[in-house]
Amino acid sequence: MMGEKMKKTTNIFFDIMMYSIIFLLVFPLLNLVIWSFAKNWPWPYLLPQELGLRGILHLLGPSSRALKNLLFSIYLSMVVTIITLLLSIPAAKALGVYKFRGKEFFKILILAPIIVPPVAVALGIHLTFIRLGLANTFWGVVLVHLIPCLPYGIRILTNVFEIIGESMEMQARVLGATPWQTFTYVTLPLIAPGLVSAGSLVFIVSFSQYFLTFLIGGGRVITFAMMMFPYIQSGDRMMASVYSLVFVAATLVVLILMEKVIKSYYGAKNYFYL
Amino acid sequence: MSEILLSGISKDFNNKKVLKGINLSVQEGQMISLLGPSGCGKTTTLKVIAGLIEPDGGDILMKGQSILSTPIEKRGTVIVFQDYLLFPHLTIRQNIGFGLKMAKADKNYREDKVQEMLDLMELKGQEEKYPNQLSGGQKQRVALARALAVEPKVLLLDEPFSNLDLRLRETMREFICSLQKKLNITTILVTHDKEEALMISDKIAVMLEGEIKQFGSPVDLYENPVSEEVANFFGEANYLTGTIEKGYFNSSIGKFQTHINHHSSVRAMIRPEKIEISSQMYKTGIKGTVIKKRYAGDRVHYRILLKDIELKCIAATKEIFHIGQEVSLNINGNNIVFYEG
Amino acid sequence: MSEILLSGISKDFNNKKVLKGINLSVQEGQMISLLGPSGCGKTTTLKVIAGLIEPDGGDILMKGQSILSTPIEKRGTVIVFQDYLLFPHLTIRQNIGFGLKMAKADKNYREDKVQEMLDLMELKGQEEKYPNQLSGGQKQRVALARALAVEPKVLLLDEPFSNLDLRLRETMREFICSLQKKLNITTILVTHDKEEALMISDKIAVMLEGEIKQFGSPVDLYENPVSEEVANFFGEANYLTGTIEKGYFNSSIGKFQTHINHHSSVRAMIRPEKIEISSQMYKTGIKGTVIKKRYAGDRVHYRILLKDIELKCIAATKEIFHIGQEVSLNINGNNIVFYEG
Amino acid sequence: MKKKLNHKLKPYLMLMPAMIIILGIFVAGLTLGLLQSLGYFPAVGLREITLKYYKEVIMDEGFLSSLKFSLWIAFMSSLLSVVIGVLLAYSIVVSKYKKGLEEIVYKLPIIVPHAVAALLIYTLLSQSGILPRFLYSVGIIQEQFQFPALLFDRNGIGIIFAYVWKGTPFIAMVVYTVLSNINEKLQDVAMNLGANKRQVFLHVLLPLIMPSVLSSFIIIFAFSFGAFEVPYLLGPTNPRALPVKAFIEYTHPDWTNRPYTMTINMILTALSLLFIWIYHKTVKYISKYDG
Amino acid sequence: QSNPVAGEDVLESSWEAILEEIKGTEVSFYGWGGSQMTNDWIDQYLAVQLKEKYDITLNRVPMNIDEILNKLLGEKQLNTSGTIDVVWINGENFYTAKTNELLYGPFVEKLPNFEKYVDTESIEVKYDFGFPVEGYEAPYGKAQLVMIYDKARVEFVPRNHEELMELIKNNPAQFTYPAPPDFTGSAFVRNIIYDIVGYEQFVTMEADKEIISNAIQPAMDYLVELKPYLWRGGETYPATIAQLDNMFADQEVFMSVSYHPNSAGGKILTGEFPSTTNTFVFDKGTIGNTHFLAIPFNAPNKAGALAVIDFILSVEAQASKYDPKNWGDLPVLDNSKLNNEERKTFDAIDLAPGALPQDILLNHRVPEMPANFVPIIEEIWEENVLGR
Ligand SMILES: Nc1ncnc2c1ncn2[C@@H]1O[C@H](COP(=O)(O)OP(=O)(O)OP(=O)(O)O)[C@@H](O)[C@H]1O
Ligand SMILES: Nc1ncnc2c1ncn2[C@@H]1O[C@H](COP(=O)(O)OP(=O)(O)OP(=O)(O)O)[C@@H](O)[C@H]1O
Ligand SMILES: NCCCCNCCCN
Ligand SMILES: [Mg+2]
Ligand SMILES: [Mg+2]
Repeated sequence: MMGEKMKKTTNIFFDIMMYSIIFLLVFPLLNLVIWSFAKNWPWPYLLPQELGLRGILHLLGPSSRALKNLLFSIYLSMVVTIITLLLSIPAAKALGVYKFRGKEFFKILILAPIIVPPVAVALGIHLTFIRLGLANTFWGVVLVHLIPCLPYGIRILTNVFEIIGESMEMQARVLGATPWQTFTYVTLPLIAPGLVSAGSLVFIVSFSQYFLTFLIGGGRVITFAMMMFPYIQSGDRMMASVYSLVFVAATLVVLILMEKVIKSYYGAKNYFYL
Repeated sequence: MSEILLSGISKDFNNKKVLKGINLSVQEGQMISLLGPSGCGKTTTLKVIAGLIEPDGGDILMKGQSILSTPIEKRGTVIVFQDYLLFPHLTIRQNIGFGLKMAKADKNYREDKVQEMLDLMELKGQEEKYPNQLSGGQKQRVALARALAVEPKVLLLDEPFSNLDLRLRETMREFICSLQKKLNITTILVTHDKEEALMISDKIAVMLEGEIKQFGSPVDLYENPVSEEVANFFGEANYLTGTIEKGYFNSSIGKFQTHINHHSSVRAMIRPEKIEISSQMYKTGIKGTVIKKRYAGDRVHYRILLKDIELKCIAATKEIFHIGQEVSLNINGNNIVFYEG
Repeated sequence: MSEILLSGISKDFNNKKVLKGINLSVQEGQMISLLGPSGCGKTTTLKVIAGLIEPDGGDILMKGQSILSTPIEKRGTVIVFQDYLLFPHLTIRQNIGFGLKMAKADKNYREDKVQEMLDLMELKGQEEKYPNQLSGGQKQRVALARALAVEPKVLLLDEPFSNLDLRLRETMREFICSLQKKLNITTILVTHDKEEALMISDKIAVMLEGEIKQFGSPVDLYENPVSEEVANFFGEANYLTGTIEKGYFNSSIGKFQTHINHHSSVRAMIRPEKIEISSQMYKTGIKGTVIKKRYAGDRVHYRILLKDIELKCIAATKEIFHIGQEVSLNINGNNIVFYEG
Repeated sequence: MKKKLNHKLKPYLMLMPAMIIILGIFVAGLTLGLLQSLGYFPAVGLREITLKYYKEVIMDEGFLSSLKFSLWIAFMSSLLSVVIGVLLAYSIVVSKYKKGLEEIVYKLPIIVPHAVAALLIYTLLSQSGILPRFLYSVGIIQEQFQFPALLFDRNGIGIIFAYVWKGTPFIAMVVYTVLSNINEKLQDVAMNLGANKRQVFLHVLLPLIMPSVLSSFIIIFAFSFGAFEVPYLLGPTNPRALPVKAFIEYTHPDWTNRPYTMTINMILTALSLLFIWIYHKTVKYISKYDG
Repeated sequence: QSNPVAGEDVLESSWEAILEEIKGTEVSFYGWGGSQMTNDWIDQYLAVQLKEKYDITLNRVPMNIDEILNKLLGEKQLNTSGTIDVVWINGENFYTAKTNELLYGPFVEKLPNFEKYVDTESIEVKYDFGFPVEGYEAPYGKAQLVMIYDKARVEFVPRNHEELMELIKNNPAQFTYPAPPDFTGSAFVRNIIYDIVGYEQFVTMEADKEIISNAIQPAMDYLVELKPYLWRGGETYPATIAQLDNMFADQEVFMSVSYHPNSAGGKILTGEFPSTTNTFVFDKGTIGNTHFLAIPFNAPNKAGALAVIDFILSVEAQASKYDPKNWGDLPVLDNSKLNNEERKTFDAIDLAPGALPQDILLNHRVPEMPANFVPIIEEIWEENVLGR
């Protein structure tokens, strides 16, 4: 939000900049749409010479099970997102609000799953999950997805908690709210915009996992990403594009819904934390 | 048994002592004012009582029981914060009803109560606004309303009227006093308005640099401040040095009768409004010249130059003196407070 | 030419008129106070002058030039905000130096200036703290210091002393007055402290519900409020109804001589402190009984019951009356203000 | 005093659930990876703890150029993403037009997996991509090879493009969340004190969003320093980015080769930690002397 | 089934009993899932047939072989039951799996169709990349390296490496090959080696870097000489065959390589490649290999796996698979073991556009090198060709 005055006098420079950047970000995706239907597109043509429906027919065909897996993947990633957020909120609050020994250490440790390439930990994680009896199970996959998701959830919410601090929660407690009531009536609404960002990102990270899903799902849990990646690797641009397009569109729908739900529940406003 | 007893509460911030062993005992249903210069630790004291800040030392008893380990929301103490802390995501109505909602109060009761508060706080028409759409005084009233709505056992008010105009301040003050008496709410009020404190408190505590320097009745505090510091804090004052001999205080400006008998050299404090000014030259009067004058509506502040000393005086507007005018001052020895020189 | 001229400024929020055509003219170097009840539009007016809110109608001239399209940062008007709005990411030192840094002032000058402000505002020892580590009054002083450091042409103060104790308030007030005179800063001060306004302003504007109702000298405003509303706002008042005939005001409690001659039925306003109370029963006095009494340190507030009417009176503490005591009241007809009945 | 202890423990308790997962599972996995890098991998018959893999990897002549290459890619792409992302977030916030679509569409690249991003960059910027086709169609180039070789080149331009494309909206989203929650009144105050728009941005907004910017910089830096997909698909055969080297070793069918993968990964991890640490220190140092 | 090795006794049961036992069960088929045609063949033909014939539900899981092997390794370490029944495998990966005892078997002799149709003594069935199969995997299909070119842009078809060099020198920057260790790129390099120094010496050669290095030096020199005439001057190579195929499709290069003789035809059909695409092999032949199906040591449904693999070895399955409209994968059945009827089934299948007939391919087919030579050669390539 910007002061009324400021907005008015802002020159069009920023509008031009915004639209140029957005154009550069969105334009490549147009390519994805074209490639989804491009049967034949040799140099030097700007548009395909021949269109085809091979990709979309395969994807929609019942034998590919793509749509069924898509729904399942959305469900799986939603579960992961919710659990990640539930674990991230207290951790982020601790990192964002309190002072304690080792805070910097924890902040970096949280990043470990982003820093360390997954293959370095794959075997160890796999063995752990087999021991826990979680290998090849739905909940095993959920649990293993938490690993790459938590850093995003925690880091983003930490930023939010650093901004809002604790005073509003204290005020609620003083008015007789129990810690739980404080959480639901004050904390959640205040961090709602941050929850939308963190939730979106966590969903995306989970939804695009394939390595860990292979490893722990063992083929018993098949996600959309697992079906998509072989096509990306094999360079079949039409298949890769069709899958990616559906992947992006489905994610977008989920994210918009998620934002709508969170905001309709907690009010659609930004609050001045600062 | 006192409702609230602070014993030896201390608190450091960044190794700087902010509270240095606060002792305070408030009886049930009393209205106590806490006065002190900016930064002396008033807000911190309130926060300690409410449980928002954990003291480094000392204990807080409520009805004889230590509440140090009682969770904030179980203490039954409600603060109205100096900076309001209204919930930005809730409307005014929801803000005021928050505490009752948390207590799972009956919905009808809650709505009635909120409505009552809106009326009393003259907030009608604002109920559906969000806090950032309110004026300063309106926010302050919402904060007050939100606290009062839960009818707490102990009410901690941190300069709750500072942004209100005179009339509203009067109204709010009256309302809180009557509510406080009716529900027997123990109240601690932090205020910078000396008059307010004197007028509505059962007792007043003066805090200086993290310590309670005097705790007593309004008259006590105003008329007999235990130290110059307290006296200074409590309003403007004139100081004279001199000696007391045989029931008389001798100073450069004259000799005044007192109750005090022991012989000593002292500093004498005289409040500006205890000095009578007159244009008639009484023979007992002390002669002086008006050198400064400030109109304050219902009274006038003067500076009067005596031989070698300047005195602050405050007088009603019945007779107005002009700068340069020769006046006669009259000081009643009983109105002089003495401190060891 | 006036430094600032508001002409017909209006502003709506959510289709509710908040400013209804404000006209105000402030001369260069003047100190103007803006008084009015909470929510009447004072802050909004200051923000309009500073350019933070764009008015829906009307014009603002500075030295005769419209500044409506002048960017905020070029107006040379600095506000001290009611809610401080200190920069949370900057230390106190950095907060105070912010404006000078923006103006790319010489670094040595900046450092000296900040140090000077820290000293004047009694903020030594706080300079490396962040705003959330300060007490309410300290924050307020930082906000003041931050504004004063840039030595603005026009200073807009929104209740800048509300959280300060008496002594500090006095000091700050003195300091601002002297700075203002020295640098010839045009100042508009929003305050709820009537006495403050009366004592330090060149002129006072009283604002009610988005309109300036009276704009005049302190004496003017206190002694001759143009309407009951203004009178009410400006302090406590007693009202009597009656008629004026042949230079006399006749009311239920007596007959008072006035300058006014025309025959009319009127409402008469008498300030509580303009009523003299005495235990001696003058023959010209009006008899009454003390029914309420509130000690306020340097004076006492009384309610006196006459035959059928209750009057508020304020008296010095020289003689204290007790509840139930029969007293005699004396009212000088010249102290009565009349409004059309 | 019991309460005091609880108070001290509170942040740790709040961190615990997340930490159990990260420490319990992740670090357990990492330990095994570390052991493997030291040559202990009994499952395939390697039991001798040795530093020889580290020696070999570090002594490898390509190692240094791979490291430099990885570092360059990660640093440049993160830096560009941060700059463009912050500008984007800011310009959305100050844009006078109605928001809605703009607020959503810029996030799209975040959704796109990195491998797909690489594919898209390929179809755009390869010498037979959309851009050269466009240039050809307007007559600026006559042959494919006249279009500069942006992909598979030693400067990693294609890789950087792909990472910037992915990273910019990520930064913008995080920053936008914070930026749109900054009390606009603080900007009013700043302008009131004489700050122009640029100064408001530099001295008020930027410092306020800085914690978020810094932490998202770290995220994308660490990510692009350690991920193999994009440099694998868009990078040159020589030098290969470190993660690509690790990946190629990983796919080596002979499992007694596994320690090489693990060694490269451990070095990657250690370096990443080192850079993050240096970065933290630098930022602290800079912000301290920001008079 | 807590003991993953349970079901060992499946091999003791009669085939009838096995077929009875598997009714209504599920069989999980793991393998590379990057080809839409292959996937569709499994999903739309194989799964449907198996359901009809045996009441088996076939569950195809697209998973790369590295991941499959890593998964099995993890499971092996703790000796737990698995999820994979059939795995698509060959070459080095088979070598790894077998040496690490990740496979179940020997089982091939249990399969009626194996005995009936497959030449059990052929090198290509007994050896996989020079490594003895010993009944731990059954053949699935055959592959052979072919060179792909665009008739419209290539003036003559090279018959050997020398002509290839000439063609490339005449048309600089129009040719490249995927950098080893890409599977196809690596095979291309081996094929060049064969074309220059012959393949026979490697059958008995020791897997020693120096020895191999000496043996293949002429081939390395050849590749170095070729380098400046390659796409981007040999500065860089495509990382994957997928990229090379796309470059060919975009006409950035005029040739590609494939280990699947019918894949170019398939891509012409899908429109990815221009219709002027054609394939050729060198006169001295190109490398061929067989891809196999194996059963993991801890397969939960070993009986089902046997039935599935057996069905895949049937004439109808192999013929369906050979049909370029379905997949175009070369059959593994021994022509001489087929009856007329069965032979006709194969003959009736139309060749894919641009594809070489089966007999030409078989006549120009040389065996793969031993699996453990592959990484050594890749290393040598990297040092000698790439690093220069
Ligand atoms: N953003 C806004 N949206 C809607 N109403 C607003 C907004 N800002 C102010 N108002 C309303 O405008 C009126 C005037 O507000 P303003 O802040 O000017 O009052 P004020 O005179 O400064 O009062 P106070 O003494 O309480 O600070 C108030 O009724 C307030 O509720
Ligand atoms: N979080 C903190 N960190 C460091 N110092 C603090 C903190 N909170 C308060 N202080 C310091 O403690 C002292 C007491 O603060 P407190 O808020 O109690 O003062 P106060 O009496 O309420 O003053 P005021 O009348 O100005 O509101 C002040 O000097 C303040 O700067
Ligand atoms: N290079 C940008 C990395 C930012 C993280 N984005 C997460 C999305 C995962 N696909
Ligand atoms: Mg305070
Ligand atoms: Mg205001």
